[in-house]
Amino acid sequence: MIVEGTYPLPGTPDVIWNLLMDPEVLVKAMPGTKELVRTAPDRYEGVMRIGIGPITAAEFELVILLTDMKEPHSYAMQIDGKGRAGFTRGTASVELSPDGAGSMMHYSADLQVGGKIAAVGQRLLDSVSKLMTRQGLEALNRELQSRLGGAAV
Amino acid sequence: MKPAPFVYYCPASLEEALELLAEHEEAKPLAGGQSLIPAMNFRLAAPAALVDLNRIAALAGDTGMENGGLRLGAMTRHSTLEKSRLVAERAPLLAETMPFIAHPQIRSRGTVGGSLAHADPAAELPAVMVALQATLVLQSAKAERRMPAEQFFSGLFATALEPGELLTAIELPALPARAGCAFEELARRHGDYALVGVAAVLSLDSRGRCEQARIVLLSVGDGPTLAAGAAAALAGLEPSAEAIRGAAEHAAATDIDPPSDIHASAAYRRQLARVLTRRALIRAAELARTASGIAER
Amino acid sequence: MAGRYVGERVLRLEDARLLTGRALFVDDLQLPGLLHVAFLRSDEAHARITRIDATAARSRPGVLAAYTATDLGDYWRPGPLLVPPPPIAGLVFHTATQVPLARDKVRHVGEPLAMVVAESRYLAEDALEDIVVELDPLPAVTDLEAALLEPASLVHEQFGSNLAAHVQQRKGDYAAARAAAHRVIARRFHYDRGAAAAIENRGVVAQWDARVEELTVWDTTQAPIPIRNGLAALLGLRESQVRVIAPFIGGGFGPKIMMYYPEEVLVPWAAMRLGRPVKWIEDRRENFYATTQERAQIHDAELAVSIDGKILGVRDKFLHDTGAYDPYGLTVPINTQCTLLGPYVVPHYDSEFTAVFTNKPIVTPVRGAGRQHGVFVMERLLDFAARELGIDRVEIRRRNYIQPDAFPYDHEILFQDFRPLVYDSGNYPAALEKAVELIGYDGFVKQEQPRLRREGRHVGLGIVSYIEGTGIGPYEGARVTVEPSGSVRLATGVGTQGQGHFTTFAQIVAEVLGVEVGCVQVSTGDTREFTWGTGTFASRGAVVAGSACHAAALKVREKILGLAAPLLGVPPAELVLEAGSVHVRDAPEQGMRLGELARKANPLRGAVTPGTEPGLEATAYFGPDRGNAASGVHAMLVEVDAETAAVRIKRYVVVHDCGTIINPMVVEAQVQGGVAHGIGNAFFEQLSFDENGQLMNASFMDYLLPTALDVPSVEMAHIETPSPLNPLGTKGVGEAGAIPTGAAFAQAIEDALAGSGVEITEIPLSPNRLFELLEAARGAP
Amino acid sequence: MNGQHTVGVTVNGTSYQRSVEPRLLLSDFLRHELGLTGTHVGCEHGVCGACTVLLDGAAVRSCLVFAVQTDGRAVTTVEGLGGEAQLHPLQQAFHEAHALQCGFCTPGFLLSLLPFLREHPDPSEHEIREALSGNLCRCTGYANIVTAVQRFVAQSAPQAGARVSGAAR
Repeated sequence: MIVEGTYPLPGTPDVIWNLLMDPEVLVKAMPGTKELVRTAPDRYEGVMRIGIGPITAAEFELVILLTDMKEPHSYAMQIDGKGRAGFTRGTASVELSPDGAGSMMHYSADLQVGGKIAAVGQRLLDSVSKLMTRQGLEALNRELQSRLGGAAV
Repeated sequence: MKPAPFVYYCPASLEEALELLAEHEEAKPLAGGQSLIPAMNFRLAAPAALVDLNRIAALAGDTGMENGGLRLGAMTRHSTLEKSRLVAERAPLLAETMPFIAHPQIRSRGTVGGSLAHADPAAELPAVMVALQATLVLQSAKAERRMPAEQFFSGLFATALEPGELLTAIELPALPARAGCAFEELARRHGDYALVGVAAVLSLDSRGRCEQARIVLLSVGDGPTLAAGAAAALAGLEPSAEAIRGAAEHAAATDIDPPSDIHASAAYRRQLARVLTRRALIRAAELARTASGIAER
Repeated sequence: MAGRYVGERVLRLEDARLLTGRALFVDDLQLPGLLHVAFLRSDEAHARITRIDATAARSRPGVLAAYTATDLGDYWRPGPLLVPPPPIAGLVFHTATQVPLARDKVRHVGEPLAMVVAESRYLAEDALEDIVVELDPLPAVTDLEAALLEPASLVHEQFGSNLAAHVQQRKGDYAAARAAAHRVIARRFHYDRGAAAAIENRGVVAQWDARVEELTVWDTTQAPIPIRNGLAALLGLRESQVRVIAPFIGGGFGPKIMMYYPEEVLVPWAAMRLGRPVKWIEDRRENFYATTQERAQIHDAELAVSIDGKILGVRDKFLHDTGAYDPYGLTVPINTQCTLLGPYVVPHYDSEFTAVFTNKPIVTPVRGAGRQHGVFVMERLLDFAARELGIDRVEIRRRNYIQPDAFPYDHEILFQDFRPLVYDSGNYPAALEKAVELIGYDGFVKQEQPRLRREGRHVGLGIVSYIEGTGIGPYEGARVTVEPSGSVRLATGVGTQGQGHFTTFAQIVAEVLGVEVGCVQVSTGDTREFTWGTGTFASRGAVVAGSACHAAALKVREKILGLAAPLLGVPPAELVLEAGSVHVRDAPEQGMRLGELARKANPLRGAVTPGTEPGLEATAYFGPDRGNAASGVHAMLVEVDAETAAVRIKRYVVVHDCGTIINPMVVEAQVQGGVAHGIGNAFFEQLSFDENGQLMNASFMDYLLPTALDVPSVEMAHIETPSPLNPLGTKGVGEAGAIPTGAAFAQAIEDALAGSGVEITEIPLSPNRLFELLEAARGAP
Repeated sequence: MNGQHTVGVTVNGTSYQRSVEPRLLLSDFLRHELGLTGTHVGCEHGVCGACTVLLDGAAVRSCLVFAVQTDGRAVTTVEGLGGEAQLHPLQQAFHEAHALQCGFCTPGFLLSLLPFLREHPDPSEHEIREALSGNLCRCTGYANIVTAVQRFVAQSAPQAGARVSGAAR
């Protein structure tokens, strides 16, 4: 499952870069993630609970590894979520390019979904991934807005 | 495939049910259970508690309203609506749609309120309620609110319902004069989830031109999708084959952003939207014309 | 002879128990102290097991045990190779069989990791959530071509590749035939199958009685006797200590013949260890992973034809997905290889296949067992040849049939029973002409279709023929006993899954003994009742077990005549068996009830002539020299809505030849049910695996079985060309309906969309796929 | 153990009193608690129809109802239709039309058809097939089940008039 697109964010790349590294901010980009702890400079762990319609018991132990960091332009993520209802796994990449006073983020993710959610919820995976991406980006944008106190872009 | 344990409450009145839901925010309401229980058997859903609404007589039943409309209790079974003469007279679109919903054994338990609160993007009733401009009555222990169906659905399996709040009734306005309705759906097998479905309500002015067109598609996005472009394309025009073809083109090309799954690609869903919208509008237009005594164009 | 039964529409004796819900199915068993089982299964298709810990599960109230591979000790071992590869020159075969619980590595989604035994299935499933598992994922092997050419990983490292087997069978000299051909039609075909999806999932119940040291196992198996033998060996018991019962089974369709499933090995073991009866019932989601299934083959095939459409030769290279293990050998691909030849004269044939290990569930026969793939390739090649040569599609088949006087006909290659593929009998042209007449071929092609096309409607016709190898050995047995009450007891080893054996076997015995069919009481599938035999599969029940029943009944008949002659004072030749008694021909009053004779045959006093056996009982076995060949033609009319790509079947015709028919009502129902299964496989069902080996539709919401609105009532006609290979002349019919449906669908839809440029070389189809093919043919972007 | 609930339910005219966990499915309650194993389980997610029983006269999936929900109600299972000595006319029609093979799905078909035939005393073939489409069968291909229903309708046609008047429940 491929998800990609671009999204404008407030603040220049070098300002946003550090904020994106902050687990408090990153957690906003992952809807349903209860808490995210940075256990190493490039490693985060947390718990994500997906609650969409009938699916209320999909809880995942999340591990995120950051790789090939090119500050402040781009970095990649390895995402690994395991739970009773199945698993999600894959890679994501983030590129920041200056865009006026703010930045344009190009994001792309190639995620595999497996186990019960894939076997029974397949009909909804496309819609769920679109929804979570949209919710994640909007939440991230709001968080950055409030952090930067900047004018709404 | 056995469900996880849960605490079971079975209130006899709506008030008792609302108190329980306010008190236990982990509790989920149990209406017909025809979507919730499969998810629990798969253990994709494991609510800690269920508040069973099936013993609250006040929530069930369909009654005529003075304004010629129809009031449906949220716990009214699909099978009741399917056989109701009142529904056939006052909400023919609803009557026409019921046989498309799953199978008789599901319809004898499934409820209209449960289907709307569940808000599955491929479900028929959300689209029908938006097409008929229904008003939904929501109640919590503290207050009651009313809202148009269009506002009730807020995204994928998401509705305006707040924690501790229940959908208790659905009020359908009387159909405008010179109106015609039609429902079309394509599913792999009779009773399966629709690949695409269309609920259309068309009303004409005295000169046989389209006064209002409500065209709502299902299974083409996060929830019931009002095809505004298609409706606008028909406004003020006689619903001729050409006008309808244009409206259907709008519905398929601009009004929807359909998902893909193993049964239908986005491209195939657009094609179905185009064809089914046209077929629904043709039938709705015919019925509207006969309703207003205009000869077939 | 009074009361002829063979060939009659006798209503089924087993119906009353089934209709009232009294019939016992495995999950209906209630035993005191019964424990219940749930399995923890892998979510990953290919991964190393880095950690598995069931300690927490064991401490949950109501849980009695939680086993992982290490808890099995030396009881843990890979299962036996059930079907060794046939003796074909140059054959390569890598044996890799399933294990009770995965150890070190998981190789397909759903492979069992741990087994929990608890007071209820609910508690057992709760405890699965306590088990800690860490899997280190490996790249999944799912694409057949990539698995061989550039494998991202190996399903079984020890073989150094993902090749499971390579087999080549040749007849004549294809290269020469190709050189001499007027035209060579070459295509790539992709044929996929699906799950058997019997409405009853699998189940095993086991009870160890320590006092008498006997193990009783109830199992949804199609072969109770080999299950008994295997379990006795595995558990270190004598075969006489193990009793396996296949009670009423809710449909088999192939996968319930596979053995030894992990659950079949573990449930009896757990029952013996815990000293309490143990029950495991597979749920529907498990059935999509834990029960074997059939899947895709990719064929690159060529047909060399003369200018008048005669087949000069066929070359076929195909890949076969065998899944994570291959305990069932090469039955499916060999069936494909042989059945492709169909009812046609193919002077030169070169068929080569490679079976490939993938990280998907195990593939073993499902109704049709690989025959579908072969029939599809040949019938499609003939359709393309007919179009390119401008020959009518019925005519090109007519010209290539093996003629009725050419039997036995040797195709000079080996069949799945390791015997040469030799057709025993058949009348292929007769079946074709009958189908042409029933479907109204000429009128449709010449008048009706042109008229419909002018009205803008897309109606198409498909007509295809097929062979079904049935009735293979090794053998079956039966014991017939006339009891003093006059009722007749018949016991045989095969299990039954709804094929009407209780009635058809009773018809055979009742006719030989001249008794009412209703008083023949049949027992099947209970190793204590009958201890020798193989099982019900490959459409062999009626042929092999039926013939054994017939042989045993004839022996009892001889005993009756031998005993009654001196008592009635006439030579045996003047006696007849009629209406439950033996009497002098044309003198019913000069006779004796069979029950009374049975009593006399077991005297309490006096002496018997030395060497006479007591009672009116005999046992007999039947093992055919080789399988026989049923055949037939399917024809169908479909209408395609070109806008929505929805397809509706207007008519379906089957002309079938399964030799002597024991009960036409049962045969017709088998064909109707087979066609429904074929329609499901051709247009509704598909196991949708993604590239990571995840099954995306493991439920009946998205794995679509056809319903009463999707399956037309089949119009049927029978041709009876008796088989010389058994005394009854019968052939099998269980799978016939499901075999050519895909080929008929493809031809009919292509015919309906003639002019659109759509060419169909794949099954299954669906409206979505048809839409894509239509768009591609229109040159859409 | 979480709260047990008492269930007082009448099944095939006999009243039972049991204490059950709320999560116990009605299908499991009938089969393993009451030993009425004629109701079969094929999928437990409401599609195959093998588990269909009548709840207050309406056909329902017993795998999609909790046993606690049937307290004070009436359930009819296949065991309530007729004994082997005296089959229900619909069972007899199934027998005569060879409308079953393995028989696993048959109870679900019988219970689904009873309310349908009460409300449709003279159904067309399409109406019959639509009524049957909520039950899956892998053996028969449905043709003989349609014939069985038509045979039942024909045989009960004389009383159909009487049946209709009495059917307005």
